[in-house]
Amino acid sequence: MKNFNKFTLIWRGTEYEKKKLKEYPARLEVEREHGVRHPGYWAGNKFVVIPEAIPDIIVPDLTNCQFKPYVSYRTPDISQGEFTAEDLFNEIYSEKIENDFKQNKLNAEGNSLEPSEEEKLTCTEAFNNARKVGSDLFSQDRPYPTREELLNLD
Amino acid sequence: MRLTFILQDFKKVGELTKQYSNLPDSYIKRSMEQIIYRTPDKPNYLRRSVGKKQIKFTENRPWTIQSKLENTLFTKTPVIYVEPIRDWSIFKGDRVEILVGRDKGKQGIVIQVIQERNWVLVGNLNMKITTMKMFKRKPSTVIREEQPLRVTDQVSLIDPSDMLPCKIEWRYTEEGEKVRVSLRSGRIIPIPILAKETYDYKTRTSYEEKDKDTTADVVSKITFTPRLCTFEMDLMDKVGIKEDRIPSPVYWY
Amino acid sequence: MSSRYYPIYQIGNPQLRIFLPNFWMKLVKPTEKQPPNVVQFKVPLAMTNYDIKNYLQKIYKISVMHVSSELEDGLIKPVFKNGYLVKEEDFRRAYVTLPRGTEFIFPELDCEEIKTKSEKEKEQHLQELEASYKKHTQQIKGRFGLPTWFTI
Amino acid sequence: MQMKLYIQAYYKFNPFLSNCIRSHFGPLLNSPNFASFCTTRERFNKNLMEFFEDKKNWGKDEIRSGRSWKTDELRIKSNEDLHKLWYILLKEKNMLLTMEHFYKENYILFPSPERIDKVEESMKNLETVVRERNKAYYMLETGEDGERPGVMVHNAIGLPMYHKQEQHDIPKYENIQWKKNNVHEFDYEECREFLKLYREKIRKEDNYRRKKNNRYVKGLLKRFKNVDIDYLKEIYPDVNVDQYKNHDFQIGHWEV
Repeated sequence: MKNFNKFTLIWRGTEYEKKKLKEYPARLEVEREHGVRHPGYWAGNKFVVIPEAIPDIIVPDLTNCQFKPYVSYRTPDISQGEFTAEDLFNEIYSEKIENDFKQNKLNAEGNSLEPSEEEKLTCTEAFNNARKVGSDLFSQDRPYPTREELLNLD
Repeated sequence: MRLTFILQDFKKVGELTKQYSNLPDSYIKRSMEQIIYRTPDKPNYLRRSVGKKQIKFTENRPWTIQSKLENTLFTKTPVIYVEPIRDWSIFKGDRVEILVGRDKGKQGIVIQVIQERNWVLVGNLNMKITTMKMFKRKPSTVIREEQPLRVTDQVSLIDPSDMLPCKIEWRYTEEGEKVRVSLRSGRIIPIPILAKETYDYKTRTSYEEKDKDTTADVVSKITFTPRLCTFEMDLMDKVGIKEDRIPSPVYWY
Repeated sequence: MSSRYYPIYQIGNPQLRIFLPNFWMKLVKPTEKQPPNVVQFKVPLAMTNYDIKNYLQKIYKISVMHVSSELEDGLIKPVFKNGYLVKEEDFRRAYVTLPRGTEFIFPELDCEEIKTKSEKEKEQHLQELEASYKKHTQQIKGRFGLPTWFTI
Repeated sequence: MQMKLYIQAYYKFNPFLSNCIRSHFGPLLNSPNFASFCTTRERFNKNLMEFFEDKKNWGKDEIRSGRSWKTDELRIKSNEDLHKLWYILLKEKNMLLTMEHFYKENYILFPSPERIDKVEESMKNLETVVRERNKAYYMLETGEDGERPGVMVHNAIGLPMYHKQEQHDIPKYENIQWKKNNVHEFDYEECREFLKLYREKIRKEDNYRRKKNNRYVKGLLKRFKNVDIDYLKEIYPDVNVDQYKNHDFQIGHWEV
């Protein structure tokens, strides 16, 4: 099988083989990526652990929980659209803005004269509040290049 | 019931078989293709795989062991010509007349639909008889099995008004429903209840809930109220963890 | 604890917290003899010893004294006889020691019962067939070829 | 109550004195408050046995179960509920994987393996719902989607590649090590010949597929008399169906 040659080597074998490997260090540079993320850093030969970098799981209390892994077929069909930023805006800001407009409490720029706590939030504050949690970050699945992208290589 | 489906590719599993089996798509795909090696999902690899990806569809369903035995790694899959049909019109439980073969002119009820090959099995008709020979002083037995019939030209639907075979057409009612109508008498041929039957239940309401199933009341309960916070922020508030440290800015590249 | 991206640590950054861990763990029968308070697991390659300890302690509420783990290659075996070789996926084997005095006995399946169960059913079916065949032959003694309903 | 706390604390720091304590305060320790520090054999077996299925289901040919959770059903649920459901699904997945391995070692077929796919599907759906909610917050407040970014770049050979970006504490122009390892530029004149051949390969594959479709349509027209030709054109837009429709050697045995 062709693909079998692709697998990389690791440090193993008899002493004679190890000596041979030392003569050709180019092969040793090849390493496997296991995806391990060590909680700390290397200071010379010593590994220093950072307690903040050790992932801490937050587990809920599962006693008296009615959820189970599967869903019964008896459930009626439920249709619910995607939750977007527009929905969130309508839920939180729209009522207050309407009230302010009726009572003439809006600026020339459209900002309210008596802002609520949510309206006072700046862009960076909101971003920092979200990142304060220190959680891991979601990412998009790696898209495979389309046929057109592969053909128009310039 | 989903009636709008297109069998675009002769390699794909039909929509009706998926509906009957109630299995997730990923499982059907996983059990069908016998892949030996797949390149890892990393940027330095192109997406390639070694193994068998097509199978020959027969009466045995593709996720069963029988179909795996038929399609071993080193058997060649022949090219099978399947006529593409825009709207599937014969379902399980339909009364049908056979137009060809030994049982020509007889009427029966459809037991099974094999959509991948445009086939239909009619109950107790078009049977093949095979004898299992004597083995170790055990008595020999006779087995009767239904043989498949092609939907397009070997079988035809029956008009309920005069119980004779007819040609049909898909039309819309005034309420916007899609129905089968016989061309001769113009009568609607209703879709039988058996067509909605699946492997797990006859009808939805008659399904027996298992030990690990969440009940319908719990699933359909609405508990979400939008707040100005992310998923993690909300949980931090609920659990009662407080954090004041702000992460320092970073460069993404 | 998850295969998603961890933000990098700089001084003064908050604690790394994970809400939806997506690593799996398999409890495996030990290949060699071991003390009764040691349990073996198969885990994905990206898991560290800290992760394994936290995972068991918080999700399954098992008190863990020590964890050690090692990488193991997947089996290399031919696809068919004298065929090309194929390698299974690599994994990490974890040895978890429970506190002293505790034991975990790995449960065992009665394989013979399960295997004989299907055979028994087959035998029963055949026996019934044989009985009916005997009855049939006795009924039509001396007049083979005639149908069964042709009797008094 | 004070006595209990004292014993708890004592026991916590000296786990190996358990025998002495048990002889004095045996009945106290068996009360439910002490469950977390209890070291009886039963306690640990119970928790580790969560990795295995219920013993009444062992050796069955088939274990029936419901369907997976859909996204629409998960969108109704609050964050707390989703958090709880995730851990239930995770435990179920671990259990199924251990049981699969367990059966495999005993040379017995694993009953109803589609359960693994069901659980994985519902976990995937749950993740999408959480991502939607997070995205809504970030887009409203900051105008960005708060996830890990990624870009389509060109390889050193010249092939397109999706690069998942990473966090760094120094800017890009200062980071020499990163530049060495990640090359997102390519010299066109050096790669010209490779790219030419690569394009040829893709077009050859396309050509092969087109020819295969052509052959298949020919076969269909030969075998079946009443093929829906408009539908055939829809499915195979590359194939010139009219060309093969009334061809001489395509006509079958039926009477025209």
